[in-house]
Amino acid sequence: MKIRLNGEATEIAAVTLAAALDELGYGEAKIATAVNEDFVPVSQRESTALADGDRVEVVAPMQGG
Amino acid sequence: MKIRLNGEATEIAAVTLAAALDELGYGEAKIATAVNEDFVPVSQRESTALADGDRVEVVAPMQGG
Amino acid sequence: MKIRLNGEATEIAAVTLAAALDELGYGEAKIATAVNEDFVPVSQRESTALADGDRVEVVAPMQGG
Amino acid sequence: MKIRLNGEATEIAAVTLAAALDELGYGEAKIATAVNEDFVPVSQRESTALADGDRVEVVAPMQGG
Amino acid sequence: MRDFYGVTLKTPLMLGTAQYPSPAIMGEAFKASGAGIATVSLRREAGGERAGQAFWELIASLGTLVLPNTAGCYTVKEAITTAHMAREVFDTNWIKLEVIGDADTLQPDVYGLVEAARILTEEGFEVFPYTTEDLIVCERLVSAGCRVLMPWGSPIGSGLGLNNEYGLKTLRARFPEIPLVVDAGIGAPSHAAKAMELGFDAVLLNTAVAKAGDPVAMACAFAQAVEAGAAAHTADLMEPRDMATPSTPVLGKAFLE
Amino acid sequence: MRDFYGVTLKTPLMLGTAQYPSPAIMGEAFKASGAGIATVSLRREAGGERAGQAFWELIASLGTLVLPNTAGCYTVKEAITTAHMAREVFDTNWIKLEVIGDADTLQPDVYGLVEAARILTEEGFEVFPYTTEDLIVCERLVSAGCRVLMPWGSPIGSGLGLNNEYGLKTLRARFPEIPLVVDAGIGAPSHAAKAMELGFDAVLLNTAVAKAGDPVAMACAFAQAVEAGAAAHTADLMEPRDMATPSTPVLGKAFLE
Amino acid sequence: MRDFYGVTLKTPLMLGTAQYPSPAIMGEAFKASGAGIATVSLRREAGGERAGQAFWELIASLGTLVLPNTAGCYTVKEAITTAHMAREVFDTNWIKLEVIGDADTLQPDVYGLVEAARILTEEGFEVFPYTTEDLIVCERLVSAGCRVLMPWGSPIGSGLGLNNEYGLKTLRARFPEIPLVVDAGIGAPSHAAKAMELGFDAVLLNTAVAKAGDPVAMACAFAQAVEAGAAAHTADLMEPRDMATPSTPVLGKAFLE
Amino acid sequence: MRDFYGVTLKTPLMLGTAQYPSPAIMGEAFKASGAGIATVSLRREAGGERAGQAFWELIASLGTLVLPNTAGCYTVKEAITTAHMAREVFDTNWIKLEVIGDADTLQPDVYGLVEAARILTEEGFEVFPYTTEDLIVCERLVSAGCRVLMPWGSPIGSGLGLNNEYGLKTLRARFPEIPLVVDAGIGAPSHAAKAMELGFDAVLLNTAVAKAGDPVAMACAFAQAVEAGAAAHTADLMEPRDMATPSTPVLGKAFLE
Repeated sequence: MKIRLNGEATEIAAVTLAAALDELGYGEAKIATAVNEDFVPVSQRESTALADGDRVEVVAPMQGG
Repeated sequence: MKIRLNGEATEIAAVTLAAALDELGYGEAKIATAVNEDFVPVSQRESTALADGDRVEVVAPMQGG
Repeated sequence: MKIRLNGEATEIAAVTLAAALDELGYGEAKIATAVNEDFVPVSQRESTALADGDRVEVVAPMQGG
Repeated sequence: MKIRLNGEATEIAAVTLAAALDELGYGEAKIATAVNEDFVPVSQRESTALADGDRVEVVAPMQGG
Repeated sequence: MRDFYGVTLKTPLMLGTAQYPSPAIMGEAFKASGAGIATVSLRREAGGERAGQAFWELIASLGTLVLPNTAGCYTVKEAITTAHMAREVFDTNWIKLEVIGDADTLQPDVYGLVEAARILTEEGFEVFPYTTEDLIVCERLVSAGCRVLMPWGSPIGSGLGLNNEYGLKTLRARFPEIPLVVDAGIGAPSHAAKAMELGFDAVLLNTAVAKAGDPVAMACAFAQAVEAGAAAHTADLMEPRDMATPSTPVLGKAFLE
Repeated sequence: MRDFYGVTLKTPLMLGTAQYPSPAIMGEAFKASGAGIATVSLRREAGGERAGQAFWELIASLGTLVLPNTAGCYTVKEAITTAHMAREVFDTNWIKLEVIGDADTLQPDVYGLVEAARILTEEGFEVFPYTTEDLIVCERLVSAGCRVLMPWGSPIGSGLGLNNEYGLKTLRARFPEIPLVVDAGIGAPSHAAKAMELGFDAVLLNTAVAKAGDPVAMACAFAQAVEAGAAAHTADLMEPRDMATPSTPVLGKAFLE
Repeated sequence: MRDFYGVTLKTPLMLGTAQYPSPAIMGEAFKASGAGIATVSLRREAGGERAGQAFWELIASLGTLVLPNTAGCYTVKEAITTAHMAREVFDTNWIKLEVIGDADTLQPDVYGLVEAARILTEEGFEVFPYTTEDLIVCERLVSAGCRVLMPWGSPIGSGLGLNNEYGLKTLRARFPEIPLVVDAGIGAPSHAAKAMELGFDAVLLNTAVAKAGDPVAMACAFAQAVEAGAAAHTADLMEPRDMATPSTPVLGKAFLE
Repeated sequence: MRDFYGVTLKTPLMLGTAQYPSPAIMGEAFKASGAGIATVSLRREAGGERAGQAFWELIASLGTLVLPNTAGCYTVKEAITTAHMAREVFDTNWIKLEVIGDADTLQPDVYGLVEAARILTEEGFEVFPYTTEDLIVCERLVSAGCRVLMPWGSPIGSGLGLNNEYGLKTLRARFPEIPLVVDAGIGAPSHAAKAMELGFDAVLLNTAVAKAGDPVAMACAFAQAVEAGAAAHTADLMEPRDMATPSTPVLGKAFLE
């Protein structure tokens, strides 16, 4: 299905957030996730189903002031 | 009945705000009124009945910064 | 003879400051004069002889802060 | 004779600055001296004769900013 | 020139009416300074007292516009009820909205202020909000319908002048269309002139005039200072320079040594 | 009121005549501001040029007092000769004495200044010394016979205002009898008002007016500002307070919540 | 000494991690200055990118406490979601709460800030709010559960220092129990020392260090300055005096003229 | 690094020895702060008193360089005689030359100062002149042979800090080779840090340390502050900006609303 990953249209086969992250190559990366502007903790990635058009955000640590 | 006029316990015979103001000697004074913290315009003083314990505020122009 | 008038080498025939000023076209101009860095008042222009190489300054009113 | 020692009238028997300093109990103190407002170095205390009325200053180290 | 809810000020000076040695001196201060706006307030009055009546007649005689305030109100509710009473008594839609957040500094409660400004605007008032120099607060006030902003210079009655010039400059830059008034904290004509040089539209004063040795003369001094500052802003001030330059052209200087 | 060598100023504004867009604008600036003293200078003139003549007629038409300066003089000798030439040309004993110590900052050479002031005073001049705010220097100038002091606010033409307010305050406190003028560095009416609030007797300006977008309007702005500051000083300014106090008496406030 | 949610700081210096010439220089700046708290952020990462991983390992190697921010969030919703993501990634309840109100000045939106602070506190976060110096706003933040306040000195990245010293002093006086940090706007060690002399508990810096010619040396300079200011506050600074007094006792001075 | 008559300072801190609660505390202040130069003076001593002896032994034990002053001298003659007595007693050619012009402000008499500096230099002294920030005066002092300049920040003992920052900046720009020390008026570490940030080479303090609640801690605070300021000057401070810019790159911000 088609989701928006960090603002970019992206085609994925996976139907859960966890599977999508694997498919997209995040593997063990130190990341946090949100779907449709709501935070999804690690513990809920498995149980979070993705639907066509979902907005998925994946963020990682960066410099900050 | 007993009302609180500008914070002071006051005994009045009048049952409307307009009558109370006459009874209390405000006559033609340049004043504005509130009952129980709500503004009561001139036009409604006649029709505003007072009840025992009502809090009546009567204010007039003063210096201000 | 050769004098320096306001810093410029100048040839004059006159032998007094007063005559020199006439010769140089100052006429009735509103000016003040110095010769060799000393002030020469109007009253002494006639009696002030010029010598070859003298430094003559002629100044007039100007804007100032 | 009578001198002024640091502004105070003082009677001394000594006739040189060096002797006066001994007589006055300065001994080995870490001091500098002036007579009649002129500095007198250690080397000249012996040879500095005092006269009646001389103004002798004796100073020592103190706190300063 | 920016107008105050359709009104063009005669002078950039707004003057308070409190704390003068006497009503007569207050009246003189207004007449002498030509201040075009007088701020006033309300207080409890007893039957037969008529103090308000006397004060009102004095104000009416000044021929100025009247700007009632909600001084001393700590809640939205108090401020709104006070505004309604003021509108009736003073017969004007103008209200200098004060929602005080602290009894010592008398500074605005920017939360209650915005809420009260919105409600009063909806009820047809023309709100002059006494605010801080906070840009975001001022944007909220404008969104709430305010067409005038009155940031403080420093705490009321402190006379400290402009505590945060940078903040005031930012407001001027960000609200080119909105009339801006420095309200509170001004202690000297030089403060008032500075505010106007920054491009402000007016200054509101009280303590610095009323508590001066000679309030009438001080009111005039402030009147001149605000006009001086306003004129200077229009006439385009020179840029300060870190390098000194001569006022007198050196060209043609006589050589005399 | 303190007098300047027997002369009482009409206004506390002294204005320079240099750097204006045109002679006409300069004339307007004087007329509009009512400045009572015009500073002028001297420069070399060629035979038949008559530029000085024209300038002089313009100045004469202003009806102000004329204060010639010794701008650009770096030595006592130059300054004295220039003063003598100025006295003859401008027919006045007044001289604004400048002995410059540095070509960049154009600041006074306080050594040459005091020596020249002494000599000129002995020769019958009435000296207006352009000085720093140094108390000791000013005492020397007074001992040398100066009855006016003109400390700088900041470097000539910088527009930085009053760089050392503390020093200026000290001068006012220490010379209660001597007229004090802030000369140089003032860039805005608020600076000028501040100087007068400190108790100064006048302000001398040039660049801030001549280089303004609208010199005539700016001259008026400064005229108002100095009068405002002077009036405020006389009327006794309030003391700034670190604690805020209400402008509106809280007594009798209605209870509405 | 006031603690930050139970943590006592090793030093009063908090340092940002952005804008350094290189990660290595950033690491050096932390090691050399001994800054005890590092602020960090979050950004989008593509699959396989692992940039965040690398940055994280660098931060972990510093041995400092980590304070994640919500930089760039303009709404309560964004800030809260960002806070949750930060808590998971950085494994801390601490959050430097930024709810930005303006893209130019990057100043706090004090409305969204208080709301977000309340929600996050209820959700178990320990909030470090980036706020203005507004006393009323700070009271709301404390009521919302904040036990640390981080008022700005001046706009982020401006280096202007403490634009409203009076406001900062007021906060210190009114919140004796709450740790106060000047966050944003500090440009020089003298600014940081001043903040600490006012009784603040720490200073948070980034641009002034990262953009210095030598960030490592500058970080050390700030570390010394904040300790100097803190020590001076504790050691009780002398009161400035308007009258000069001799450092050297005049008693017993020799008479030599 | 600029040297002081061939001597390179261990630290940019010079400390006075007057006004401490006790000699022991003074000693501690020096040891703790590492101040490398101690200023001292002379006073009349009676026979058998030996107070000077005791003080001298204390100073000797500090292991600092000693800089005798001519405090309290109002004439060239007094200053010179005092300098000679100091050279003999303290066995050094260094002299902190004070020629005081006013008993209240204790400011330098710049006339006597230059004359005394010239004479003492000819007599082999290495002069540290206590001066104002006047550029021309400082040029005269350098011409007189001074290779160190010590302008005041503000009047001795006032703690007002740097009254004329512009003047001090000018000195730094104009004397790139000459060691510059701010002497007098510094009241807080932030003042000292600022002086060093301007590029000064050292700071001389006394009252701010001796009269602090805890002189030893305050001495350390100043020691840190001057090093912080010096390091910051070397590390190249950021330029203040009138426009705010984000510390956190906005690139890649998650979209969460």
